[in-house]
Amino acid sequence: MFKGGFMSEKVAIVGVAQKCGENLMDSVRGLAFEVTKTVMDKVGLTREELDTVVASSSDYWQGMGCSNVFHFDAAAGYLKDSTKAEEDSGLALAYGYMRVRSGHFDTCLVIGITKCSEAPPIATLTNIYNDPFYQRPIGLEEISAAALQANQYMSRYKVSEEVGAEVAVKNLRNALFNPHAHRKMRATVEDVMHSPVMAYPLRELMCCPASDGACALILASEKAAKKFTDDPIWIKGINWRAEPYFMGDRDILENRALKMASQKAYEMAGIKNPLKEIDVAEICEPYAFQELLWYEALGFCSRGEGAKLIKDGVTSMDGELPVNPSGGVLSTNPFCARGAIRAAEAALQLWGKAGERQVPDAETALVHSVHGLAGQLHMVAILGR
Amino acid sequence: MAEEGIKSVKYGAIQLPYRWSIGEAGLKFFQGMKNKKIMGSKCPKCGKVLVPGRKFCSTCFVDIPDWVQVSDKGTIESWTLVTYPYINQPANPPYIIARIKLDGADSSFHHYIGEVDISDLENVKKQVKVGAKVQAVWRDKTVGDIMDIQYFKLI
Amino acid sequence: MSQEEVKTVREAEITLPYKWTIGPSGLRFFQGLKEKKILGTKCHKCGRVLVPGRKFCPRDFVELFDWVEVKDEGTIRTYAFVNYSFVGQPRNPPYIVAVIDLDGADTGFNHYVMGIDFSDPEKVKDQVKIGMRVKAVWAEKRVGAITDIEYFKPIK
Amino acid sequence: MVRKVAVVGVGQTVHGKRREVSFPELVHEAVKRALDDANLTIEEIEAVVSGSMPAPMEGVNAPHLYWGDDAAGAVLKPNMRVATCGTTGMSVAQSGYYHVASGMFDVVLAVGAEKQYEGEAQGTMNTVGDAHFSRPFVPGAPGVFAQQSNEYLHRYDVPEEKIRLAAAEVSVRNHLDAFDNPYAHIKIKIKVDDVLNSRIICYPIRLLDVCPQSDGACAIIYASEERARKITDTPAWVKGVAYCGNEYWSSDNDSVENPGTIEVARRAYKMAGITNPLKQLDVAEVYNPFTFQEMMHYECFGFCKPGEAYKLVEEGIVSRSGELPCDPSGGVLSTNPIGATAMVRVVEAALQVTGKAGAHQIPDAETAFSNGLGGANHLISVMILSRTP
Repeated sequence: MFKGGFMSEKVAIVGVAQKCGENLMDSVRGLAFEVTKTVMDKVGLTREELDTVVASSSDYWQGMGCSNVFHFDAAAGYLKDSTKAEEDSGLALAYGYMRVRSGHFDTCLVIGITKCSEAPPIATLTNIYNDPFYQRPIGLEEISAAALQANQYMSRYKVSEEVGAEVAVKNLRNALFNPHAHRKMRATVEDVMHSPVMAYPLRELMCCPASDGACALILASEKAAKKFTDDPIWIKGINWRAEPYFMGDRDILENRALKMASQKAYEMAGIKNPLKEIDVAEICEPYAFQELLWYEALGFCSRGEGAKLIKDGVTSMDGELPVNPSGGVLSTNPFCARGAIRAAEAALQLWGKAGERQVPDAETALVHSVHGLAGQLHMVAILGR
Repeated sequence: MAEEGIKSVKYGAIQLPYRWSIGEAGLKFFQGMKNKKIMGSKCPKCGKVLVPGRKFCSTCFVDIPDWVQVSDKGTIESWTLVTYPYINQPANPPYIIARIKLDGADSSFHHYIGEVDISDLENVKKQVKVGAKVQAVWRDKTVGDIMDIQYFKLI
Repeated sequence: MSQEEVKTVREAEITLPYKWTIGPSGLRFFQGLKEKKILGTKCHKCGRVLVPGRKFCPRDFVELFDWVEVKDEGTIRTYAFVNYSFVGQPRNPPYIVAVIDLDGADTGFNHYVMGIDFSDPEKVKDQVKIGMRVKAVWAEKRVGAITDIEYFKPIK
Repeated sequence: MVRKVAVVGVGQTVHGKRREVSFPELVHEAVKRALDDANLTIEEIEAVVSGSMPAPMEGVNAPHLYWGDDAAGAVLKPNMRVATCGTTGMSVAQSGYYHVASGMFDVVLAVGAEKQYEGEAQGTMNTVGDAHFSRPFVPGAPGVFAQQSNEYLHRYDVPEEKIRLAAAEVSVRNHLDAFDNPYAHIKIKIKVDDVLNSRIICYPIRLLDVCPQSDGACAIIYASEERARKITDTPAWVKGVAYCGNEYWSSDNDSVENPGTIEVARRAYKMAGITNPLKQLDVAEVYNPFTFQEMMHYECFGFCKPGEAYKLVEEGIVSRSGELPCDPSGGVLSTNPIGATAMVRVVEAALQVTGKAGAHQIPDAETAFSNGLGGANHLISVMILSRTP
């Protein structure tokens, strides 16, 4: 509620909680309560002290119209200014950030939630991302669109299929050290290459699973943050951008929206050389080759050189810029929750509380989330201590 | 208190009918399709020919009055062989979807590739290549629909 | 080239299957229905008995453990006489949906009220009154679903 | 202090059956009008927010990817979808406000749209209830709001007939006022008896108590104080913003003296410095999908005491010539493109305080109230605009 406060240039993450799995036993409502209660108890925030809630879920993924009605009071929203940013909790983070920054609210709960186990397949629900006339009948959906993107990438930059497999190997192995991860394994490039072809060149292990999960974050203004923690994680930069709708209108290898979003976020955070200045990145890579494309658009390397980063181990756990120590979306994909999970994982890294997946001495982290065919709407945030 | 006999999940469906308007640009484009022409619109600002043709340029945000016909031949920019099934799939797998740069267009067009032996991936890779030329195969009886083109074939 | 040649409106029906998880508290409630019991949960903070029984109190934001049985009788708080149809309607109109204050519960319970003469829509309101007492009519064969109560009927 | 934000441009389409345009084309129409109104180009828009009714209404998942990017001018810009049922238009409007209030952006576009003739509104509303407990008992919006209306009719020591008559007057007034609004959908001259004798849709709601289904889109451009003063001589300043949710189990709450509805107005008034709404507000665009809702809103919003809304109607206080004219646009009762509907309330409020409401202008309106309502009475929202900052 309106506190008559002052704009707060600085907004912090003061607490995170998540719960993910293949098939969680509780309802969306029960799950929302569980992660919300957990994060509030961890932070020591009562419902009375909470000012606003931004939830991210989706009517189609949940099988309910106005999906947030079902879970907003489970996310502590009763008689609160409780709103929604649909489809990607990365955008809920962005909206929550703006709400706190405006000075209207001191504390904000951001929650992302989806139980893919309850919903039709990802391809079914992303085929209807399309207009009914032009792209839908042609069978474009998230997987086939990512496959077209991957094949064009392979062709233009003379990259082999195995490079995509290496991304999967890295992330699925990282997931072994993340207790929240859904799909985890010590796989080899050969294992990935022997998994069934889904949409050439993408094979099963290069495509995200369908997971259940929820993730909650508590944001606080500079003034309020001090009440809850000595160690706030600051949102130093944030931006989000959309590509045009028609896939044919875009250069799906350039990903200008992501490039622009990251440049703006870097500018806010004062980052000039992302590869050097960022210590750890949690990015949203539902399809293996997208991780390479995102490296390039995020400015970790030049165009066409994403493959080199993965081959040289630059983005491995012991590399210069570890990407997705959590295992990323290739290991865990509760659709609308994945943006918030990236932010939670990045915050844990900066707190030094990431357990076995900890990157030593991480001071600055990058958070990325995306949804839409071939990466249509990207969000980038820079977190720091 | 035993919980046998109670299903822990409820199976159900959302089943709803729709009546979508194709709109002014859609009408022009699909009239073209009915006459076996692929129509694009040329943005007066950026000069790009966008296919399918539309009422406004989404980047420049200006109305597009000029419509131009583009070729039904083009070049494959990328392709994929889809092998997995899913609910409400518009075609039966396996099938090939391609990203095609039609001659005369500045945007890419997506459609199926047909007349290829798709029983074996390696075989497909030999036949379908990025850079290959393709041409639309039209239905005999066109109605003004995206599927008036059955698929594109390699030429 | 006339416009009529091309369909300007495209029609389709989309059917999407879901499997919604009931969750532990829902399971417990439906187990109750199977045994002809309506179960609520009592909040140890505000003291309200919430029906259907549930995992948490949204106001006090505490987890609830205290399950209590409420009566299958109550008072009509309000109702609507549904006399129109729509796609996806759960039952054929006409019918009545009501909010019922069950004896022993602090929240309203949503269900049908039937056993009313619907032949003249204008006379329905003379038969069903706010404040009227109603009782659950249980299904013979119960499976642990909200429809284990077929409807509520007016009682003296 | 918090940052001052103003509405500097508004646009809406003619609402009604808009078969001739596709969804993106309809949206584009409203956005162009807003840009023209503010005399801005799309390059000057820094970010976009869009929303519509629950996506199952459209048959398109995540429709911001489809029409929210291209048609709303969000290509390569920040864009997000905020969709909260009937409050969508207001949630989008408020999100646009917070975009600017945050200091991150100076000029932001908010867009709400719906093509109700393309989908099934009540079939979609039914899915707002969960499948286990509620869905069998959610008979679309009329069913939900009929229960609320029925409770209202019997709550106070006022003869049912008096309230029923006043509700009929509300219908007559809104449908008549719509004639003076060039964008309105249903414009009909009816008498009180016509309402009272119309078919029972969902007792106590009759056919003429119910809003129509419309196709339509609506857009608002917000600007920071500095930019607003350069863009227009007539900014409409955002003075009060509030949003409130009740519990999911709607029967846990009093649906008549509804805690969320009362609280949301209280907060908006507090921010706007309003202590006596009837005196200090010059016009109100209340969200009135059903006649009784308009009256319950008067009470929860403090225009009168509980149970006395019928007096406001009887005495003409809420008529165009009255002390607090309500819905001079014809309201939701005449025009209802759901995802845009609540935003149309804000737009109408902006038109009134800037003196641009044309034939339905309330003379010298300085401060205007607008609100939205969504879900099964789950979500309520308010925005107050003023001619002075």
